[in-house]
Amino acid sequence: MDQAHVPGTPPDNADTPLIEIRDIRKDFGHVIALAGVSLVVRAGEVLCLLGDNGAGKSTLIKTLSGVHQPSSGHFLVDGKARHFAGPRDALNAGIATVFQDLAMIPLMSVTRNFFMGREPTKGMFPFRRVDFEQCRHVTHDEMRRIGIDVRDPDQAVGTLSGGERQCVAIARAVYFGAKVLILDEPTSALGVAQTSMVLRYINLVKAKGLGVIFITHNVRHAYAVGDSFTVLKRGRTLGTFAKNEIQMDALQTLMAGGKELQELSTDLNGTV
Amino acid sequence: MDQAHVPGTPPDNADTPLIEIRDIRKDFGHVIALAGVSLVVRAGEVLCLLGDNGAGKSTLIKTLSGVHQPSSGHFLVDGKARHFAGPRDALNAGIATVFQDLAMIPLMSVTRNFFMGREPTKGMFPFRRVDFEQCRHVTHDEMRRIGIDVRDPDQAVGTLSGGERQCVAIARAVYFGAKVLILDEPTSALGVAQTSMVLRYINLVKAKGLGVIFITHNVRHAYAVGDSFTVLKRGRTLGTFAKNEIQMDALQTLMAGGKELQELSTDLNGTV
Amino acid sequence: ADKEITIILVDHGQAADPFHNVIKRGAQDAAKQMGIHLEVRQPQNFDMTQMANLLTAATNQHPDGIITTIPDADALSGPIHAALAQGIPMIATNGAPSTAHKVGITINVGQDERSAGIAAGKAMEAAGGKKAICVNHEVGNSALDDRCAGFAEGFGGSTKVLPTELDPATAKSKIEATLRSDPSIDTVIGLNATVVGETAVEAVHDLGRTGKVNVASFDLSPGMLKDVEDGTALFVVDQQPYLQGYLPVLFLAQKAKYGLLPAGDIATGPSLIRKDQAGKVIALSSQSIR
Amino acid sequence: MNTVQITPEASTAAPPNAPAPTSKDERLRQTSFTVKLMRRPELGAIGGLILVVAFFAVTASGSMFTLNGLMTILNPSAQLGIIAVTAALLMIGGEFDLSIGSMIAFAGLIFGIALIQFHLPLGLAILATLVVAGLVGALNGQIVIRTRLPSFIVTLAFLFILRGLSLVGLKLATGGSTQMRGFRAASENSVLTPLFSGNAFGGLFRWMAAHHIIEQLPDGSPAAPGVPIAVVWFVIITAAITWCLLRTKFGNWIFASGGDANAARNSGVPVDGVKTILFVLTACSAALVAVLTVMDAGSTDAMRGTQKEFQAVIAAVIGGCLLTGGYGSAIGAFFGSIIFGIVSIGLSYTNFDSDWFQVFLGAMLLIAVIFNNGLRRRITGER
Amino acid sequence: MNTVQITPEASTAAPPNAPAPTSKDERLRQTSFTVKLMRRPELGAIGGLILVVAFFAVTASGSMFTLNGLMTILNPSAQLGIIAVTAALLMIGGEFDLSIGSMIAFAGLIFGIALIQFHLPLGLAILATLVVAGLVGALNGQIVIRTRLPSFIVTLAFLFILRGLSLVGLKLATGGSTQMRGFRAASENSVLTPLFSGNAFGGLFRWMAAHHIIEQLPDGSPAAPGVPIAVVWFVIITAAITWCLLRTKFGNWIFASGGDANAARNSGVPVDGVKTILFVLTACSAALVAVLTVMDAGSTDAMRGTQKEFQAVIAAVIGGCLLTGGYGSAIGAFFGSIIFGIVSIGLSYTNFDSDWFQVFLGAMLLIAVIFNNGLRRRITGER
Ligand SMILES: Nc1ncnc2c1ncn2[C@@H]1O[C@H](COP(=O)(O)OP(=O)(O)OP(=O)(O)O)[C@@H](O)[C@H]1O
Ligand SMILES: Nc1ncnc2c1ncn2[C@@H]1O[C@H](COP(=O)(O)OP(=O)(O)OP(=O)(O)O)[C@@H](O)[C@H]1O
Ligand SMILES: [Mg+2]
Ligand SMILES: [Mg+2]
Repeated sequence: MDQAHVPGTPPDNADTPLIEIRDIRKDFGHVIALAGVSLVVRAGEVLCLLGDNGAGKSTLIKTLSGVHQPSSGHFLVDGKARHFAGPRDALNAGIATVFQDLAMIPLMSVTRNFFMGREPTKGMFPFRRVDFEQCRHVTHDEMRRIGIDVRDPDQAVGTLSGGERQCVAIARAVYFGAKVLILDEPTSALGVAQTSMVLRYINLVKAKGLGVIFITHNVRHAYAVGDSFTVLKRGRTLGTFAKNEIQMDALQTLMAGGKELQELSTDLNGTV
Repeated sequence: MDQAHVPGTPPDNADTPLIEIRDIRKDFGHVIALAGVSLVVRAGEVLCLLGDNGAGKSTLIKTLSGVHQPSSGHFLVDGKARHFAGPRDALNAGIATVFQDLAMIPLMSVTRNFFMGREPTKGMFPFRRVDFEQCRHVTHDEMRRIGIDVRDPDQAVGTLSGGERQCVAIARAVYFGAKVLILDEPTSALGVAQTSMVLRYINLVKAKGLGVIFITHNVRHAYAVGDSFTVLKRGRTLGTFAKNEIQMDALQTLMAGGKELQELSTDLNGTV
Repeated sequence: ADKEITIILVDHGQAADPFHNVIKRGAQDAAKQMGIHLEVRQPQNFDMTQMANLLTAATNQHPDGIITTIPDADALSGPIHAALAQGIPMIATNGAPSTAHKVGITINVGQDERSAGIAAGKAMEAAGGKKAICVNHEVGNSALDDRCAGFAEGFGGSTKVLPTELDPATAKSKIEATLRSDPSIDTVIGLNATVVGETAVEAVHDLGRTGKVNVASFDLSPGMLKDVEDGTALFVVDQQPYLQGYLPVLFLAQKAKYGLLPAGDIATGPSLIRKDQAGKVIALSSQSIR
Repeated sequence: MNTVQITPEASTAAPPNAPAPTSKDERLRQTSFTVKLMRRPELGAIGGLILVVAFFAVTASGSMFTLNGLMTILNPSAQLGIIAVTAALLMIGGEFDLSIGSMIAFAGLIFGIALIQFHLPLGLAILATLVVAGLVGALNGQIVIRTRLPSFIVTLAFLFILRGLSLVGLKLATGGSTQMRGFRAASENSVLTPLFSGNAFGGLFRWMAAHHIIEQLPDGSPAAPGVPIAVVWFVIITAAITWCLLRTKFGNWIFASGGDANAARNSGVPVDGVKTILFVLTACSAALVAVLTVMDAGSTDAMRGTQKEFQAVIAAVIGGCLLTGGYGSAIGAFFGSIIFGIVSIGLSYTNFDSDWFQVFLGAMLLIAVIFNNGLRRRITGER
Repeated sequence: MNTVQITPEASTAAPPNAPAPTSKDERLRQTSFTVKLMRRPELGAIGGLILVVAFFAVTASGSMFTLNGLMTILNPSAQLGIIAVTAALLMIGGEFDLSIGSMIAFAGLIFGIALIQFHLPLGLAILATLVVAGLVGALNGQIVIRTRLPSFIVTLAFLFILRGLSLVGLKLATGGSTQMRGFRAASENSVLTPLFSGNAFGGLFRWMAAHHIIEQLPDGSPAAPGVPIAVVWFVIITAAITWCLLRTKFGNWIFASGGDANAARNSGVPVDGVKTILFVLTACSAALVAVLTVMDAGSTDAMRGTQKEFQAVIAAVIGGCLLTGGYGSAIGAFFGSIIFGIVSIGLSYTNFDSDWFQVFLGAMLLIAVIFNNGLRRRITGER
C-alpha cells in the first residue's frame, strides 16, 4: 500500500493505527446492534466498511464518533484507550464524520450549517462576532468545488434538494479536515459529477496522510478508492481484506451475503 | 416496446398517457425550482427521470403527487385536466409515490407506518378495529421479500437503519399498488441484494401494465429498467430519449451535464 | 391528656393573598393561645369545585370543628351539609350571615361584602364623588364582584368597573389610562390595598391630580394606611379579618372543651379607617394583624 | 386501488441469505415479561403513582386512605382527568388546546341558559351544550389549520375570548351577577339526572355498609355514598379513548398527524380532518366536565375551570405525553390526573403548613415525573 | 485541528459545467428591496403593531397617543419585554421556562433580604439577587439536561416551588406579612439607584416642557417626567440579544440547539452548555425585572409576577417564535411585548364596556398574529 506522506503533515507514528477497536458491542435495550466488531484505521489508508442494510455500519461509526457509548469492547485512539462522552470529544480528537442523516439543521441557512460549531470570528471581545462575509464566501466556493452552484448561501438547508444537502455535509467535513474522516454513504444521493468529485476528495485526503472510513453499498466506488475492506453482517465482522487479496466480484458477493445473488445480477444484465 | 398486459389489469386506454404534463412551472417565493417541464408517462412503461443534484426532479414528482401545487402549466391524468389539492387526491387517482424523504413517522412502529392511511379493519362499527395481527404478518413478509429481516415489526421506524427505512417505504408503495408508481431515488441507501430486488420489482410492476417514474443517479440502474429517459437540468427539460435512441455512455454524459466528466471518470478507472 | 383538639379552616383565598393571610394569622394566634391543633386549607385559585373537595377532605378527618368561607352557597352546600350531618360543629367566616344561614350554619363571623361596598360607596359620595371606577383585580370572583356592586349602589353616581391583574405596573398604567381618557372621573375605589389601592394613589399622584381624585380601598396594607395618614387616600374599609380568623377558632375550641358557643352572628365590619386612626394601625398592619 | 399481486414470481426471489423465519432472532436479547409490559408508555406512569401513594401512606392521616377519602380524591381527579385524556389525545395529534379551562365556564353558561332560561329538558340542554362547545372546537381547529399558526396562540386567544364571553353572558343572563344558580331545581325531575350528578353504585355501597364491609355513619348510611359519577365517566372515557388510540384506524392517524404532519399527509392521512375532530373532542370533553361540575355544585360562575387547561397538560405530561406530539397515551394521562389529584388533595391530609403547599406540589410533581421517566428508561434500555 | 488544504489540486477539478459565478442566477426571480427586508422574521411583527395602533387611533381617546400616554404603556410593556426577549432566546434554543413569573417574586424576596435585612449596599444586593437567580436557572437547566425531561414540566415544578418559597420566605423575613416594604428608604442613598428606578432623560424632558415642545403640567413640570428606566433596559437588552443572536457564535449555537439538538451535538455544538446558559439568562432577566419593579413600587409581595411566564411566551409567539424551537427573533419578541402592552392597557382608553375586556384582548391578539403571519407568508411567497 502506498502511504503518500505529504510533507508537513506526517502521521504521528506510522506504526500505531489511528483508530483501533476490538470486540465492540452495542445494545439498544433488547436490540443487539453490534455483537462484537473489530477494525483498524491507519493513516493514509481508506478503509471501506461494507455490509448489508441493517448490518450495523452506521451504529459502528456513531460509536467511533462519540454519538453512542459502546456497551462493551476496547477502543483505542493513537494506541491509547479513549472514552468519548460526546461527539465534541471525537471532533477534538480529530475524528470528523459525515453522518448518514447528515446532522444538518433544516431551518438554518447553508452558511450557518456549514460553519456550525466552528464559526470563524473577528473583532475583540465583547464585539467578537462571526465573520459571515467570509463564511458565505467559503461556503459558496466549497459548494461550487464539489459541483453544486447554490443560488444563495442564506437559503435554509431544509429547502435544498437531497443531494445538495449531502454535499454541504461532505464539503463541511472535508473543509475542516481532521486526522480521521468518516463518511457514511456520502454519495447515496449525489449526481454523477458530484459523486466523482467526492471520490476524488477521498483520494486527496488519503494522500495527505489522513485515515478514511468510507461506507458504501456501491462496490465499484469501494473498489475504486479503498485500500482495505471490512465486511459486517448482522452486527458481526465477516472479515477484513486488503485490496490485493480480493477481486471486485468476490467482494460484491460478500457484500450481498451469498452466491445466489449472481443469478439476480445476471437476470438484470449485470447492472447492479 | 413490449407492453406486457397481464389479464385482468388492462390499462384504461393504451393510447392516452396515464399522466401528461406540459410546461409546468414551480416557484418557491423568489426561487424558481421548475422553469417549464414537460413529460409523459404511459402504461406499462418505465420513465427514468434523470438529472443533476438540484435539477428539480423531486420538486417535479411532488407536483405530480399533489404535495405542491404547480405555479403554472398543464397537468393531465388519463387525458383529463386535473388539480390535486393534496397527496390524498393523488393517491385516490392511483398515483403512489416513494418520496426521497420517505414520508415515515420516526416514532411509530414499522407496521403502523406500513399501513398508515390504508389500515385494514375488521369487526363491525362501533367495534371496527385495525387488524394488527394481519398487518404485522404482511409487514414482516413484505420486508423479507425485499431482503430485510426485521427483528420486530413493532420496532419504531426511527430506530431502523437508513436502508431498512427505505425498504419499508418501497415495500409499502409496491404492496398497495396503483396505476402509476413514482420512485424518487429508491435505491440510494440500499444494499446490493435489496437494490436488485427493487429493480426486479420495477420490472414486475411494469409487466402488470402500470406506469413507473424512476428517479436515480445511477445510470446502470436507469439503463437496466428504463424504457425512456427524461433529463432535467436547472429546472428545465433537457430532452426525452427512448432506450433505443441513446447509449449508456451518452446518457451518463447527459446526466452529468458535460463531456469533461469523461476525464474525471477515467481518472477513477471508470468506476463512477 | 385527652386527644388533641383539631380544627380545620377552609378559606377560598390563596395563601399568598395578604388579606387572607391576616385571617390565617388570627386563626393561628387563637389556636396557639387555646392550645389546640389548627389546619388551614386553601385552594390554589378561586375555584369552587376545589373548595368543595377541600371541605369534603376536611370532613373525612373528623375534626372537632370546621370553619369555612362561603363564596358560593350552592356549590358548597353539599359538602357543608355532609359535615353537619356528621355532627361536626361549623362556623362560617368572612361572609354575609344570610349566606351562612342558608346552608345551615348558625353562626357567622364577618361582614357582608355587599353592605361593606354600600358603606364605602356612601362615604365616597359624601366626599363629593360623581363618577367612579371600581378597580377589580380578579373579575369573576363573586366576593369581589359583590363589593363593586354594593359600591355602585351606595355611591349613586356612575360607576365603571376596571379589570386589572395582579401586577402593580400594569394596574397603575391602566388606572392612569382610564383617568386620562376620562378626566371627569373623580373617585377610585380599589378592591385590594396592596396591588390596587397603593398603585391608584401613585397613579393619581403621577397625573398631578392628588386631591382632585379621591382614592380609597378595601382591606388594609401598611402602604395604603400611610397614604391615608398622609391624606393622599381617603380611607380604607376594614372588616377586621384578624377577628374573622381568631374568633371562630376561639369559639370552636370552647365548644370542644366546654360545649360553649355564642348564640348569634358577629359582625366584624365594615368600619372605615380614616386619617385620624390610620397612624396607629400601620404597625399592626405590617405584622398581618390588621 | 388495485393491489399488485407479485407473490408468485417474487417469493422465489426472496433474498437467499435471510434465515428461515424463527421466533428467536439472534440479534435480540431475551427479555422478561415484566420488561415487555413496562415498555408500554401507559405503564410508566404507574411508577410515579406508587411513589406518591407511598409518600402519603407515611405522612398523611389515615383517613386519606379510607374508602371515603379515596372517593374525595378521585372526584376532582376525574373532573380533571376527563379533559386530560382528551387533551392528551390532542397532544399526541400534535396540537394544544389552552381554551378548555375557559370552555368549562362557557359551556356552564350555555348549559345554564338552555336549562334555566329556556327550560329545555336536561337531555336537550346537555346536547345543546355539547353542540355549541363542539362548534367552538371546530372553529379553533379550522383557524389553526387555515392560518397554520401554532395552536398555542390560537387557543390562547380563545382562552381570553371564552372567559370574557362567560362573564358577559352570565351578567346578561342573571341580570348582573357572575354566578348562576338553580341547576338542581331545574334538573330534579329528569330521568337523566343520575347520569350526570350524584354517585353511582349507591345501592351497592348501602348494602356493603349494612353488612359492615365498609365504614358506616352513625345513622347507618355508608360513609362513602357511592362512586362519584364523574369517576365512572372518567373510566369509560379513558377506556374508549385508549381503544380508539391503540386499535382503530383513527388512532393510527392521530399518531401519524402528531409525529410528522407532512409525512402523514404525504402518505394519505387526512391530517386536517383528524386535527379538527380532535379539537371538537377536547371541547366536548370540557363541556361534559362543565355539565358534571355544574350539576354537582348546583351553580356556575365566571371563574369555573380557571387553570384547568394547564393542569390537563400537566397531567398528560406526567403521564408521558410529549409536548411535540406523536407520542403518549390516554392511560398515562389517566394516571397523571390521579397523581395530580392525590398530590393536590393529599397535602390537606398531612400536617404541612398550607404556606408550603406549592413547594410540595412542585417537588412531588417533579419527583413523580423523574421517577416515571427513569423507570421507563432503565427498563427499555433507552438512553 | 489541521485544516486540509486541497485548494491547488482540487480547484482544477471544479465541475466544468458550473456557470461562471455571476451575481444573477437564472433560477432566482427578481425581488424588491422591501420584500428582502420583510423576509426577516423580526419585521413580520411590525405588521401587527401597525394594525393594533391603527385600531386604537380610531377607537381610543386622544390622550392615549400623547407622550405621557405612550410612556404609561411602555413601562409595563418593558417590564414584560425584558423577560420576553430572553424567553424568546430560550424558545429559539428549544426550551421553555415557566418559572420566570415565580422567579420575579422569589428574586424580589432575595433582593429584599439582601437590601433590607442584611443592609447590603444596593449594588451588592442586586448582584446577590442575580447570582441566586442564576443558580436557580442553572439548576433548572441541569435537571432538564440530565433527566432529559421536557423543560415544560421541570420548570413548571419550579413555578410552584419558587412561588411557595417566596411566600414562606416573605412571612419568615417580615414576621408574618406577605408583603415586604422599605426598599425606597434602603436604596435612597446609593449612586446606583437612578439606574434601577425612576425615569431616564428627566433633564431633557424638563427642558422640552419648558420650551413647550412637550405637554406640561399646570406647575410647569413636564407631563411625562421622562422615559421609565425599565424602557431603557428593555431597549438595551433587546439590542444586545439581537446582536448576540444574529452575529455571534453563541447565537448560531442557539439556533442549532433549538433546530435539532441531536444534529447540533453531532456537529460539535456544546448543546448542554448553551441550554444551561440560556436558562441562567432567563432567570437573571426575571431577577432584573424583579429589581426594577420592586424599586419602582417600593415593595414586593408573594403574588408578584403571577402569569408573567405565560405573557412572556405570548409576546414571543406574537413576535414569530416557534414553540418547537430553532426559529424566532428577539426583535419579534420586542414588538410582541409592545403589542401585548398596547392591547391590554389600550382598552382602558376606549369606551368599551370593561366586561368585554378579555374578549377584546383575545380577539386583538389573534388578529395581530394572523396579520403578522399572513403578511410574512405573502411576502416571502412561503405557502
Ligand atoms: N436506537 C436504536 N434502537 C433500536 N435499534 C436500533 C437503534 N439504532 C439502530 N438499531 C438497529 O440496529 C441495526 C443496525 O443499524 P445501522 O443503522 O447501524 O445499520 P447500517 O449498517 O448502517 O444499515 P444501512 O446500510 O441501511 O444504513 C438495525 O437493524 C437497526 O434496526
Ligand atoms: N421549499 C423550497 N424553497 C426554496 N427552494 C426550494 C424548495 N424546494 C426545493 N427548492 C430548490 O429547488 C431546487 C430543486 O430541488 P429538488 O429537490 O427538486 O432537486 P432534485 O432534482 O430532486 O435534486 P437531488 O437529486 O439532489 O434530489 C433545489 O435547488 C432546491 O434548493
Ligand atoms: Mg447506515
Ligand atoms: Mg431529489
